[in-house]
Amino acid sequence: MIVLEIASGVLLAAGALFVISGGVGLLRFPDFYTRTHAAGLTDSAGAGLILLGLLLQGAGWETAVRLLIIMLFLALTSPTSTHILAHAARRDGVPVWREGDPRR
Amino acid sequence: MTTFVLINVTLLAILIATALTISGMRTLYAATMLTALFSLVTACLFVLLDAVDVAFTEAAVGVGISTVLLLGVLSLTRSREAVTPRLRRLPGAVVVLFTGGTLIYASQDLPEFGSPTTPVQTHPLTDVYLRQSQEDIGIPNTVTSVLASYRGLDTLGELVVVFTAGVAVLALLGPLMQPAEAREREVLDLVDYRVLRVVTGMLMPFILLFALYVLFHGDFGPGGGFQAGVIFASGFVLYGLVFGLDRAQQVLPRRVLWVLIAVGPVLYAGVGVANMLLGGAFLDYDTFAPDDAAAGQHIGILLVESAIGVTVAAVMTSIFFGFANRVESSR
Amino acid sequence: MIATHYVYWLLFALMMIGLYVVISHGNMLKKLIGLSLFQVGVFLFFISLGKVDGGSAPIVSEDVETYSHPLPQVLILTAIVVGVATLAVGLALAVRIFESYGTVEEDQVLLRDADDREQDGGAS
Amino acid sequence: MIFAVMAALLVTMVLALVRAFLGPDLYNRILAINMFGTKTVLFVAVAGFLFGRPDFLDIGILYALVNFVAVVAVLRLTHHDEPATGRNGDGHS
Repeated sequence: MIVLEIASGVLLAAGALFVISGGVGLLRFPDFYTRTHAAGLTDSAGAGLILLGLLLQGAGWETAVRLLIIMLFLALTSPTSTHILAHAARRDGVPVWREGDPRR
Repeated sequence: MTTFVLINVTLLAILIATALTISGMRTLYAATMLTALFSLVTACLFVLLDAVDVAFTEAAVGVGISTVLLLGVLSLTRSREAVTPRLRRLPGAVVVLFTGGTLIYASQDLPEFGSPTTPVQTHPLTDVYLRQSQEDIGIPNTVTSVLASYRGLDTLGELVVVFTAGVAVLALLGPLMQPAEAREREVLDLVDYRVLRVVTGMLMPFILLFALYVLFHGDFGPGGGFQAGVIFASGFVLYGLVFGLDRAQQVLPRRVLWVLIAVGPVLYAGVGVANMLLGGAFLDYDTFAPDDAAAGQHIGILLVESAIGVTVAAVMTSIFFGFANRVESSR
Repeated sequence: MIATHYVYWLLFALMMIGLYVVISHGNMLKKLIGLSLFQVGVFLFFISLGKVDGGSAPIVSEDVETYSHPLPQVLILTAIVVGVATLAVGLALAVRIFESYGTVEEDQVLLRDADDREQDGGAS
Repeated sequence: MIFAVMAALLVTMVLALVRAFLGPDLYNRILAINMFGTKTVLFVAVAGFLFGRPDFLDIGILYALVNFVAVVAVLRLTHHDEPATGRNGDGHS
């Protein structure tokens, strides 16, 4: 059981790290497209790792099934939303940031 | 305990910061989006304050329905707010300062937050709802038993309000009130969004299944008729947004929706009348199974929750169709 | 006082922001947004009255002792759905007002009404 | 450990909030709100474990769903008839 707890702790810590770094990226990156990258990171890696970590906490199969459903749902919807967002932004002519441009 | 206070204060601070930003924003699209964010924070606070059923409803209503309606109306009207003259803002500030001062003065008499000895917690009714309901009604989710059984008449009233609001919106925006110069509909170019269509198509059955699960699992966990109805509606809203309104209306024709809006209150009141015919009081579900009160309650609650679900789903969907039809015909 | 009443005060602040938007802004859609801010303040106030320290959601389970009160939750649950229904009616009215006046600013609507009345008075 | 995750989530929420306030255009705001939505899903899951009753994860599923609906709605209902980029004066008053 101790092994499970350590594994869960490691996963949660990694997830928290990803989540925070994604948040900082969303704030600090210079333009919309680079920020998409940061947001995508928290949504997939951060969320996935945290949910996996919670899964290993061992709280009965009902909870485990729900955690898996949430994971599946997020894995489907959040890349889709990021994709359509970037697509729509590109079509609307949101300019891409190049080295030396001012931050937007 | 400190954990709770820390999270609570952080979320409330986020909430107030969002509200201040919304009040200062003149681009209404941005304000609407922040309203969606505001709803998400509110729902988190509801979870923190143990109101899981309320959090369920708030998330579905605040993000799934209100945002869509507000955005639809914004695309019909002006999306920029005019500057309000400073003189015009003065009475508001005076009223707010006065009311706020009064509220804070009055808050001295409020019970301590979270204390187990407040009048709310020590009232005899608390024990009825939390302990005795287990024998009377026999379902773990006391929110559902209070909603559908102890305060069933009250909920019937709420349902009639929702019904009336649906009829009012249909009267204001419905097909009978289409603007005369309705232009030909423009087919939206959704070709670019193939990923979106595929994913939505995959999700739709699960959304509807989830709504049914919420409806029937409301006795044991967070959920019930109101929540299920709103989830159904947001599923159809998603479908209408992605696949176009025409296709959504083929799946769910307007006339069917109109009938469904009326089905709910009729079924709900019908349950009450049936109870009276069986020799009990209005909405006294015990009469459904005279030997086993809990079984009777179970049948009654299930019927009533389904009635709520049908009407709420139909009202929300037809309100969305009402607004979205305008959006399409005004292009 | 601070330790026990801070939630109420923060929620009052929230309500007052909403009330200010409702009274001071002339745009009807902004008023409706302000109304929903105020509404949320009231909802949270009700719910926080039912909360108990260390309590849990009022879904009875064997290994839980203290529960928060279910009644405020029931009232607010229905109030939220009714709230969105009334918001929809308000929005529908705003759309109709825009269609007949070409604006959703309160001042301009009143101005046009006054103009119309003047013209009627001059004609008769 | 769970407490640390909760703290990280709250910090990230504040960061996303600042981005949603600053904009500068519609897309940045939606992106921030979308990310905020994912954080609320995680918040519900983590709060369940933190306060010892992880049975209410249904709420998390719903949050993930409505978050998606909101993003689709914003894209579908705004970018056809409104200038959505910052160049046309979107942003703070």
